[in-house]
Amino acid sequence: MSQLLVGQTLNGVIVGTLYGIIALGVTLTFGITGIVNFALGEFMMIGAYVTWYLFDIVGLPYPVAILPAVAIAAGCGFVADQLLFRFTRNNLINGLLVSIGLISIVEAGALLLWTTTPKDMGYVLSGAFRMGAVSVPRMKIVVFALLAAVMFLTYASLSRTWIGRAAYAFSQNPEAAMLMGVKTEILQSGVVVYSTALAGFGGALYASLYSLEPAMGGLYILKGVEAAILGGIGSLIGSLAGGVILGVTEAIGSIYLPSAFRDAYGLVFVVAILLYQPSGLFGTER
Amino acid sequence: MLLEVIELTKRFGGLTAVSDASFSIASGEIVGIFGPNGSGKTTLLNLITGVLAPSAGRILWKSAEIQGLSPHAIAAAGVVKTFQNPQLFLELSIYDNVAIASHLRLQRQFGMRRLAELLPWRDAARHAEVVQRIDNILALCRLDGVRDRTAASLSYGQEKMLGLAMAMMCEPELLLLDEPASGLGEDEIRTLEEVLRDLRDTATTLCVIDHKVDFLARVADRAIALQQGLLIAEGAPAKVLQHPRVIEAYLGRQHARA
Amino acid sequence: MRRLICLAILALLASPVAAQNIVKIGQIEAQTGANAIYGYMSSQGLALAVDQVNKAGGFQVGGKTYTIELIASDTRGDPKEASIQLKRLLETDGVKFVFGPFLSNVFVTIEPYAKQFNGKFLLMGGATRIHDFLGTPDHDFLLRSWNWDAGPKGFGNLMVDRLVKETGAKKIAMLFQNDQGGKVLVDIYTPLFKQKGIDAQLELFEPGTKDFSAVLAKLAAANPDFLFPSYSDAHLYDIVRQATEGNYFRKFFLVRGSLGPGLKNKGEIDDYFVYVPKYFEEAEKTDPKVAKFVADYKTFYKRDFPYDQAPLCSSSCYDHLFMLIEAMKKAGSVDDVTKIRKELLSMTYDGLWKIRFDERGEEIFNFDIVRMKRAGQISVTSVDAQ
Amino acid sequence: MKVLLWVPFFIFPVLVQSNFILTIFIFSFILAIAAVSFNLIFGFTGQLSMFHAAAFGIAAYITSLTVSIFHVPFWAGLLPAICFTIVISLVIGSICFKFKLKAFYFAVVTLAFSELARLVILNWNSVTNGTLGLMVLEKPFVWVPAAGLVKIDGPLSWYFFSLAALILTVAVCWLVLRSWIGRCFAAIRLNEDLAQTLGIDIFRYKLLSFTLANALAAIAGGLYAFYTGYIEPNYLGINQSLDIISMVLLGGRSSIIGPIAGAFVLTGLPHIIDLSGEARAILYGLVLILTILILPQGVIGTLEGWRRAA
Repeated sequence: MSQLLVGQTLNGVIVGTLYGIIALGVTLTFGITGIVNFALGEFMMIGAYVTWYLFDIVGLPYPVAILPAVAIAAGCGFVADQLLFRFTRNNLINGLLVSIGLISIVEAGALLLWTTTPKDMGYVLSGAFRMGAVSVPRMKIVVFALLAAVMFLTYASLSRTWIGRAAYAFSQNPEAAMLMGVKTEILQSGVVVYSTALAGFGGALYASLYSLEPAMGGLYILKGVEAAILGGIGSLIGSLAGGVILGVTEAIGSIYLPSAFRDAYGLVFVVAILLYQPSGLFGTER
Repeated sequence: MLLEVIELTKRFGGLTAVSDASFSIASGEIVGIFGPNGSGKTTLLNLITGVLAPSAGRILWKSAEIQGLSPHAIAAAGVVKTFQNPQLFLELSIYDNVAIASHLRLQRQFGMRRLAELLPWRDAARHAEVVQRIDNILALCRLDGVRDRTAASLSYGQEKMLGLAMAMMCEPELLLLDEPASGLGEDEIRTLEEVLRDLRDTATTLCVIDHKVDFLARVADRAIALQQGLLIAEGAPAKVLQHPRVIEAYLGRQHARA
Repeated sequence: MRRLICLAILALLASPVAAQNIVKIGQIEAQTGANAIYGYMSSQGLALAVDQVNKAGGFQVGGKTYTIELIASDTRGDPKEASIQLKRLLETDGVKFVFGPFLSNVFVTIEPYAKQFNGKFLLMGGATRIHDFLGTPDHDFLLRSWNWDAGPKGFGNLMVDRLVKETGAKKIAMLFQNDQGGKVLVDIYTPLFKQKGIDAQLELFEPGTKDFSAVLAKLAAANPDFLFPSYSDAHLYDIVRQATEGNYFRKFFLVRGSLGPGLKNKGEIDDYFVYVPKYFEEAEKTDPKVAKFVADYKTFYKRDFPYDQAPLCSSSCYDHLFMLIEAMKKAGSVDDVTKIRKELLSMTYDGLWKIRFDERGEEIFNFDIVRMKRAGQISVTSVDAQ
Repeated sequence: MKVLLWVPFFIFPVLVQSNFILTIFIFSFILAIAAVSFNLIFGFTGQLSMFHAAAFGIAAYITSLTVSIFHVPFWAGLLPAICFTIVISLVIGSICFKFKLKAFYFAVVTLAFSELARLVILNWNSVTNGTLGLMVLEKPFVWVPAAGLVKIDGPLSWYFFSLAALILTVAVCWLVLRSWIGRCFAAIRLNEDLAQTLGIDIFRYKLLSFTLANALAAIAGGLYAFYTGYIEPNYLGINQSLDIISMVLLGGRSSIIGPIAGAFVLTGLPHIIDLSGEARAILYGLVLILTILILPQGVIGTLEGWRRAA
């Protein structure tokens, strides 16, 4: 039983980082543009399908296939930002509803292109590491490493570079930041696009683990948002931590309790945290 | 004593905004609290009206403790404040702003009988005397001209007057005014003084916070001087203004210039 | 509001009056939404068939040539939509033949209304719950276009039988998505396993779940002989991969799934025991009709032929149209539904499938059981259900 | 004046005998009840509640189950449903508002609670038959002055029954919103801090708004279950919530009757103009986005705006 526990905790951590990358996008977008971009899941879906297409149909090697996937996701992100999100800055409810509209459009587009039939990408790397009864699929470890790296880089660049400090300053106090000469429009668009790129990257990795269907984005964004709230919206480390906690909660929860309620375990946790500390685990009082 | 503030202290992290301030306000008087910016005046009001919770000390309203009560409860008890930069219901008309403020009055007057308003054949806007009162207040505050414009369209001075009008509509026993004169033009200040006089005539106790000394000197019966949240002098305005620590702390520069 | 009313009235007037030699075929299937797989595929098969009939210049009945007008509506699996659409089909458009639904929730919602039109139209649906209404009074309009796992004649019984005989399985782990299809399978197979003395443990998961390792590990802890996972490839690919990669299971027992996931992980699989209505990968090589169908599908939809659940619904729905036309010819009428029904029940149609209906209107067709052993050696047993 | 707006609805069924069109209207009426009531908490109090579909669905289940288990008339089933909805709304509302959850956080927590409710109903197989749902074959009876006890069955009776329920709902909302309660809702929507200093108990009035909205949604749920003749866990699903929100936005969140228009458009349009599933989803998305970006006050809201301006 203990080995089962260890194995699934590890697994939960890995799954959690995948939630975390979306959560990171959610947190960044919220911090800078004041809206929760529920359509992030769709950009993840785009990234995933593009990767699948380039890898399975075109036959590019996986690492090569990832880059255009991210680029395309980011491109769509840019278009969406210029056409839609530009007009919903700092209007949480409108932003929420616009992204819901966008979800319905993108998902329908995916249906037209790829149908409901699931696409399961050829295995990039199969098999698993085994230590006793504990076994972790190789690809999952790779995905974990890549995600962790990207999140760390994001964190580092946001805390070190000028743009990062500008973004932080802005999220703390827009007026002051603008006085300091932060170009609001560019900064906001930049962050929206970057978060969609992150989602696209998440999607590209997702495609190497799971089968794809047009609805995947809608199902995934909820987890991302839950994770972001758990960790505390506005906190970069929090989004990773939140994702991991969510992943582990679900894994452990569905071992000791009926897995039919798996999605509930995360939610209960989120509610508990919100009531106990509204700013989330790592969030700053807002 | 209407209101007693006893060793009231408020700390924000390291900084102490109000450090055991003690004073009291008697019914019917106009008390002026003054001090330089950042001397904890606004914090003091927020503590009294329950917007902030004190770190230490007690607040007695009619000798009953009210610290820790929620703002609406304190307002219902009869302590209402205005905002330094006016808070309004921007989308609504001037009239509706004040109408919303009639909430407490109706609550006191009718209590649960307000449910009768829900009856279809009863006209909701039937409280003739309330409507009358609203119009009086608007007239008094020189807002009757713009009765039906939206609050968003007002000038800063008018906004402040509307804020005051709404506070008046609550018919408080103690009205706390946060820098009512700041940003007002000369004649607007004169209007303000008229309004304050009217209020005192309707037996409303006033506590005016301001750094405009001359204004306070004109309206206040009694003055309290704060510095860094510390109460440094109390008494008749003229006396307090002469108080050495006040001069040193607050009027020093002006004297030097004079 | 008035504008809306006008719109509605306009729509009412605009709706076409039954034209002379057009046969209207209605379809109510979920083409989008969470439970759309079956509905989506069957609507594709039907659309393809209709296109072919009309391209061929229609069909002859009683000296007249008829073409087909297909009115396909998307229920999204929402009972509300379906009940509106069926009313429109039957009352406004005067449709006499309705294909679908595959979803039980949709069917039970429209059933009370539909039975008022008993004898005025035919409904050819795949929903499991249709089975309960077949042969009951005022349900002559029902035909169940998909045979069912339960009951002595059902293939469920037969599958479990073979499982026990061929593998001697004693203990089985069931893992289903918590949706209609999953619930149906649970209700059917739990008692079946009990009869056969197989001890079955059950776990459900929310549709949309992608990572199963936790629940798989949990199930594997009691080390059962077989895993009986889901029914839809949307989950099968993930479950089979994770089960084998994590070394939780190497033996699988499936109904309504496809061979795809098994083949993809064949290196890691000892036994993959699956009910496949028709083993298309093979049939395409041996049976010219199937080959033609696959080719036509590819050209019509300009996309590759999906070898998962697609064949099951698209091809059977494709057949049903031609079978219906045949029945019309035999009956010498395109609107006498009682006659046409009698013909349908008495005939055996030999298309992509060998189809016949039993006296209650339950469809019976032959199916294959495919068994893949270690290293992907595949053995196919064709079962003649006729 | 506004009353005249309803007249066409009473003449309409006489003009149109089509069962198909009437069905669209009946569903629109029932969903409009849910939308109008949702607008109390969303449009007028400014709190985005995601619990609305849950209240709708829970009531649908309780009503149907009570009726089918205890063999009591529809009304005896609807009453406990409404009561339970009120209780659960008070509990959830108290939790959310005591902890001062605002905007997004309120939405998320209410969403969490509604998901929990859905999962319970989904997995409580012995009672709810899980995802396969239950058929509801009983019909409500209504006492009508001239005709006595009338069985609500068939399109016409359902048409007037649901229309009556809708008018009742609108009347309740109108009476509440024109009273001091409506002023308190507006105060909370526009400026909570100010509302408090003016002596408005925002906790109490938020709770009132949330509970009242859900209670009215419960009525919609009961009607919906009995008209559709079927209940399933999807009634509590997030998509149901989103549909209701879209109806409100489309019609106008600043108007009482606006959501009715929204309900009609979203229920009727897909059947009036034929579209493939995908095309409809795209259209739905576009409509939603364009309303928010171009008509933030919604169709009716904008019209009313013009009337006021004129």
